[in-house]
Amino acid sequence: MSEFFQATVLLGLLTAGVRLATPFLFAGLGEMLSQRSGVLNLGVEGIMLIGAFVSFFVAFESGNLYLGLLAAILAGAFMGLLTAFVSVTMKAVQGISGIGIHILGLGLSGLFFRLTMGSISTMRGFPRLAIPILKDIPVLGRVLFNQNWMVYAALLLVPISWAVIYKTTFGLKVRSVGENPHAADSLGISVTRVRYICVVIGSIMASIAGAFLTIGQHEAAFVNNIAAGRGFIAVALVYFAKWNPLGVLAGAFLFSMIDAFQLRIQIIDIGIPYEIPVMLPYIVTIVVLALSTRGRVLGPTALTKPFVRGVHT
Amino acid sequence: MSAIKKSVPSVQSIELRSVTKRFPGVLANDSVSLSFESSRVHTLLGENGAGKSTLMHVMYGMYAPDEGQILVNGSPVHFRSPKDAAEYGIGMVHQHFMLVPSLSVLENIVLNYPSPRWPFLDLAAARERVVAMSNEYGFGIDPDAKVWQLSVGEQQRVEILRILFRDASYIILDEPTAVLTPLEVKEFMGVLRRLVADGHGIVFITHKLNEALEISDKITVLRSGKVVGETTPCDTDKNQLAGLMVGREVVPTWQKRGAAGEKVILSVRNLSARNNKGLRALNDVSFDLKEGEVLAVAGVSGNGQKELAETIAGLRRIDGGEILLGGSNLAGLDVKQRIDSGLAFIPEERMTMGVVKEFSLIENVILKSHGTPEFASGIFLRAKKIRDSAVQAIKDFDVRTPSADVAAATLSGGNIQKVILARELSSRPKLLIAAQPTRGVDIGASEYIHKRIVQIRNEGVPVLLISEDLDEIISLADRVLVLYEGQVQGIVPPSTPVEEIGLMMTGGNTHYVVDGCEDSETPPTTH
Amino acid sequence: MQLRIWNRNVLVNWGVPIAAVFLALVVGAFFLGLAGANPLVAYRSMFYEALGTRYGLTETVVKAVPLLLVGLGICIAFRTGMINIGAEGQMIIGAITGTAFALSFPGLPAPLLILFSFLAGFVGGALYGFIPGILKAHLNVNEILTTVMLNSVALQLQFLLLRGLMMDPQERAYGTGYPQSASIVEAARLSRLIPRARIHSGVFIAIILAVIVFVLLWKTTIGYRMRAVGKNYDAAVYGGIRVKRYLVLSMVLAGGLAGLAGTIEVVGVHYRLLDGVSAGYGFSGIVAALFGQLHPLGTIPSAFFFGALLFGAERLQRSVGVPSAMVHVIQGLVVVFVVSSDYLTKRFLQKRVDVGFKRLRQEGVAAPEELPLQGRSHE
Amino acid sequence: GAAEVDDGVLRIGVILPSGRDDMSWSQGMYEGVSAVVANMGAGNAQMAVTENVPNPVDAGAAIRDYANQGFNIIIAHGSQYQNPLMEVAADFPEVTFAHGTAFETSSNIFAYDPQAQLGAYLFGWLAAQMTNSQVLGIVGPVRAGDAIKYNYGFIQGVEAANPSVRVLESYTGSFGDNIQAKEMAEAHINARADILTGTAQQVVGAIQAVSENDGVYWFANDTDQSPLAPNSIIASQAYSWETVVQYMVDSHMAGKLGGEIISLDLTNERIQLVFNPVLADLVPADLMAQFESKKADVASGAIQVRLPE
Ligand SMILES: Nc1ncnc2c1ncn2[C@@H]1O[C@H](COP(=O)(O)OP(=O)(O)OP(=O)(O)O)[C@@H](O)[C@H]1O
Ligand SMILES: Nc1ncnc2c1ncn2[C@@H]1O[C@H](COP(=O)(O)OP(=O)(O)OP(=O)(O)O)[C@@H](O)[C@H]1O
Ligand SMILES: [Mg+2]
Ligand SMILES: [Mg+2]
Repeated sequence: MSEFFQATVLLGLLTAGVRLATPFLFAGLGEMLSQRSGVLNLGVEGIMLIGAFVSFFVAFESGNLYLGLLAAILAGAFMGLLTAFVSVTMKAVQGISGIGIHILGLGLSGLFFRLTMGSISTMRGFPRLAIPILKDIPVLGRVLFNQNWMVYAALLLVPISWAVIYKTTFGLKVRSVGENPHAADSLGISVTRVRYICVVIGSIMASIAGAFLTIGQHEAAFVNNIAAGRGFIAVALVYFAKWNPLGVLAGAFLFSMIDAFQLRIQIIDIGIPYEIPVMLPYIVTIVVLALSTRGRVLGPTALTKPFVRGVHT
Repeated sequence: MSAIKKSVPSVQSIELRSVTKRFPGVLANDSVSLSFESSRVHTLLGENGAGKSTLMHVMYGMYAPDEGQILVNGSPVHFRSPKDAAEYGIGMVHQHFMLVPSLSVLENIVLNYPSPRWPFLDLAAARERVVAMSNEYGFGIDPDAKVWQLSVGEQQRVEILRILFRDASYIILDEPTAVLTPLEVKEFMGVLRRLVADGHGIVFITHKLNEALEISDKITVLRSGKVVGETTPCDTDKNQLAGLMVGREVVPTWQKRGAAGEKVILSVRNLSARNNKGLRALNDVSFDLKEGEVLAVAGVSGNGQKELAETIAGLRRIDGGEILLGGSNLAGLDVKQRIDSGLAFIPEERMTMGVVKEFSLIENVILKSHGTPEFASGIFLRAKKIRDSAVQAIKDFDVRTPSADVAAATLSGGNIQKVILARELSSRPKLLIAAQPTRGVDIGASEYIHKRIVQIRNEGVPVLLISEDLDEIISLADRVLVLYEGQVQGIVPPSTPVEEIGLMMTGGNTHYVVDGCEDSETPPTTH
Repeated sequence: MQLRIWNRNVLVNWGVPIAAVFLALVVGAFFLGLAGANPLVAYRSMFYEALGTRYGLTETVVKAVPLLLVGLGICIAFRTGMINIGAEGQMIIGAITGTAFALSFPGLPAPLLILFSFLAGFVGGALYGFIPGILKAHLNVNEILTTVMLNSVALQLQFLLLRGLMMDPQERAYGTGYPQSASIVEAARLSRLIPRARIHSGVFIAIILAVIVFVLLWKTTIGYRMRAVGKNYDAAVYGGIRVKRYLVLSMVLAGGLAGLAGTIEVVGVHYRLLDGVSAGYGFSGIVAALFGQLHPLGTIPSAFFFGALLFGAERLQRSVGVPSAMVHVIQGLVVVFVVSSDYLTKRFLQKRVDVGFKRLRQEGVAAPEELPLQGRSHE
Repeated sequence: GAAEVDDGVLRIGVILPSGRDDMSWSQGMYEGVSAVVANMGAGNAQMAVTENVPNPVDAGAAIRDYANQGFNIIIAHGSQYQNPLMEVAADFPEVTFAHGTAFETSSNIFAYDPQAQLGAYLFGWLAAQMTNSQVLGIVGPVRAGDAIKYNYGFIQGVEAANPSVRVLESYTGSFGDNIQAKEMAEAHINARADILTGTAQQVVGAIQAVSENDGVYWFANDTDQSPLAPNSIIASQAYSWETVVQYMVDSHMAGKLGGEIISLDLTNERIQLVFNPVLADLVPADLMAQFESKKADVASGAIQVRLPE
């Protein structure tokens, strides 16, 4: 047991936690924006899969990782438009339409993988990028500043999201649209446009989260269903976060750190069936949320409610 | 500060030419032609559903007219959204408040207003101007308060500030006084006069005829989407306006009979409770309610009336004290058990609490009684009995609907209130709590609701009437309880001068404690 | 007249989603073409195989049974306002408890054994639904979060049992160690309806349950209350309904039905508990329920339709040689198009109500008598 | 009914739980059948594949489909397919069915059973000699089936060579979650493991992690996985499905439709230990020689590799 607390192991734990949290940060912050505007996008998982495939395929064929990332952004935008069309314009039941988008993403990524690549291939993804000076900070330096740039980008997105939501005119519009779309509408804000923008940005971020799973790894590969449920966890974390970017950060880290921790608990073999540690991140997340929620949570009031002018809900 | 002040053209006149607006199956405005001028108060009257709000939404760019034209200062305009209307200097305070509760006053005011520091918000610059305007009109609003913390009256002032902030020269006010107390109405009228004096044009929508007669320069009456009359206060009177609105003469058809009984049915002792914000909302409230008595609770909105009704109904936890109904304590009972012990409640939130909007009228009528042996055997609903009884109730209460199977959402506010009335009164209650039963309801329906309330009072059922409409209180009440900051200021007879009641409502006077004084027999006042 | 309106409503209720399915298939044709198949041939084979052959029909039914059972639970949960994404997990737990019972009491007479296995499966799923239900009702923990997380937990629980307590002793003896339980005894198995096909008597149970759920939701006080809670929580509280109780109950019933689906898969199809018993029905069942307008009786045809779709599309890889991912592409498209069409259905139906109002207005209200008036009159 | 196609062409239907390109279990069988069919020539043999059917319901439909379409040999490549396979087999006595890892047979059913523990033992033995850090790691999917057999064999091999070498063993709880397998491998490496191994399709992720870290190596299972990471995979235990399939084809043609458990082991060479030529220098010649003699002992049964209970 004592060996567990060795510095290198602890460092590894933290480093892995940060790495594991990255896709949750991208997808979770995107989902948060979408939900802030009143749209539940349950299709994140499918969009992640599409982003993972498209980025890998384009990077593999072109040899240019950035081109791959760009392709993921475009594919994410496309899926976002589709999601927004279904949820905003067609006013679909959002819980269900999201499952549809998920299944579609799963299918399309698998189909195109087979049609274009046909077999598992690997390539070099984004390399680690140690940030000079910062990387030499004891402990923190190695944990935080010796990752690839997508990890830094994800971390940076936390304060950026925070600033966008609370400090910009756009963020104010988003908050009003998610809270009282009739009020926003009465001031000439296009509820539809704001929701489209948020859903599209959210989907792009989900797609980037997917790209992180392929080209964001030092050794990159795409395999079917590579997201393996991470998209759903990202959605769940938004509820955990109570729609706050810092909450998303906290949730993503809580979940990922416990995940990294359970991987290591298994290794030191404390004599319990390994399934118990595997369940740990899920159970702890539920328990923490249960303990931290008191009374009514003030979420975006209009979440999942389609907007129809003049029809108050 | 001046950096964010845009120059907005001043509206001299607005003209609507043959405006028609349809919704699926509804002709909301039928070729309406009207003209509006600056420095004038133009009042719109009409029954619920007459098309007043829709017409104003057309003028404000929320709906494009299906036919017809809007002219501003003589030249035709084409509004694609409220933003376009705002650019012409038109602003609107809506019937349903258009504020975002979780945002601060300032944030609500600058929402979708160009920021000098775009893309960032610049609240500091806006704050100065808002504070200045707030002081100018004597609003006293804290710009950093969250809107959900404000009283209804304050929220309305935020809406007005928002319009002024945008330099609107023409202001549409859709039923602004429905939520105000007499005192607030008085202040509000002052604000209107100031605005007019400053050169603003005003459209004022109301259901209260004396307000219309008091403030208007011009009055237009709409019925079924058409303009049925246009007049000025000097050329008309209440009765004529009422007749014009509903298409028949409105005369009170009810009469309070007999004095209230002596038997105490409801006894509230030292009741304390908190509001949604966790603050003390009721403080040591005590009163008795007797057989066949209407006890009206008067008070400025937000002084504990809502909490009083909810604690008695079991929707809110009590902090202390007791509520005795027919001698037994309600404190330990949940909502269901209170309903079972004969408590009927017409809630203030008609649309969000009073009905399940997606349910049919039948299903709404049985919301509280579906489990009784009359309507259920075991767990099974007795469909035929339910239908027969509900259809009868809907007929009895004069609900205007093509069928008892339509969703409640499709009915007008007044008719929804009648459905609620049908449900609450057909259960033969031991006690009725009626919170704001006629707020926003047109004259015809109000009259009907008053008739029903008085009817059950005459049958001996005590009624706790919560209202912000002093006319209503004075005409219906046997005694008037005034609440101020959660405390009973006094219980007075309805014959007490309105000014004195008004003073008590603002905490100004407490020497009028005359609980248990003689019941007055006030004749119904005509509207 | 009454009948005509009803007919037209039915036409809209079913016609719009069917048109949506058609559109989805048109888009799907594009992808089939990309994958090198002739879309017409593919679709013909898809529908012919699923609906036109005896064997295909029976397999469609085999898939429809769990879809229907899960869908019924979804009807209850969603109608009560609970977004239950946890049917996968509930199904797994139900399969575990149902199998555990059948394995523990092999000596019971057949009807009892089956009945109690069902009960065990129902109770298992119900308990697993109870967790998110109680967390939502009393601690206001979002049910999407809990059900998503609990799906993963159920899967691990299943592995834990299947490689431990519940592993087939033969797997152990032989050293193959595959995570599956022993076979349940003959007496615990549902009868097969026709030879050389897996269609089993569970289909009758599912249909009977659909009727029961329909009665529950629309003919009983319990259903009335659950629907009221789902449509308007505040009004339900105000109406004296013990909302927390019904929130929990809806999840218990939804979980129970999913659990029963798990058990029926075991006693009707697999005869043992094994990995993959939930087979995505927990998600597809949600879609089936929605396609059935969240109506238990509507979910019957809808479950059969999705059973056929899943079977037919899965078969495409054998009949026209497209990649297996095509199943998901077509299924995803159908879901996306169908949920989108829901709005159109509502709009069409809304019109009918509005026309009723218009008639009312024309008949009575819109004929006001003139009143004398000073000032100008426009009439 | 069975649409008998009597054109003399042997039709083989294969049902795979994951993709035919999974670089492990499914791909191995896919390539095996492909090779047999190619050898026989298109005029004599044809194959059809149903892939990505982890659940037995769809697999059951596929099995019956193939039987109905007159396929001669139907291979359901997974333990979970046992029930549907037995059912359909009873209805089609003239068709040969096969499944594995399994032990249930009947007159027209072959079961096949790869003895994963054998090569694993040898790899464990070798790894224990080669490790610098004295720590090895096993990245498991779900602790069942092939994975336990393999892992148990590996651990026995390590113990036989050097009991003081530690083997870290852990599981992701999923067969296909590459990213999690990768993190798990990182965790092992972080705990100083320098040679890792593991099974199931998820190992693609673990192998990525291994190839990211210099001086860390991998022993592979199922197929020759060295193309995935030519600089990191020392050797692979590859199942020679081709010979298994060939054996079943021959039996079928000879009129023996089933009734046998086909073992894949070192003696019958249906298990092959393939060393990666790129890393040939890594294993010194004398160690390699010892390895070969160990291999002979294991094959002959002189060394008994136990199965987990
Ligand atoms: N968005 C809408 N969709 C459909 N019908 C509508 C809509 N808004 C209003 N209506 C209908 O149009 C008619 C006019 O409604 P409007 O709200 O203008 O009446 P109003 O005169 O403002 O009534 P009130 O006094 O109750 O506010 C009513 O029949 C109403 O049901
Ligand atoms: N919320 C309710 N609204 C109307 N009737 C109800 C309600 N709850 C229960 N009833 C009916 O009232 C009768 C007595 O109910 P009881 O006091 O047993 O309540 P309960 O045990 O909470 O109800 P239940 O067990 O049905 O939820 C029964 O016929 C029951 O169906
Ligand atoms: Mg109105
Ligand atoms: Mg009871």
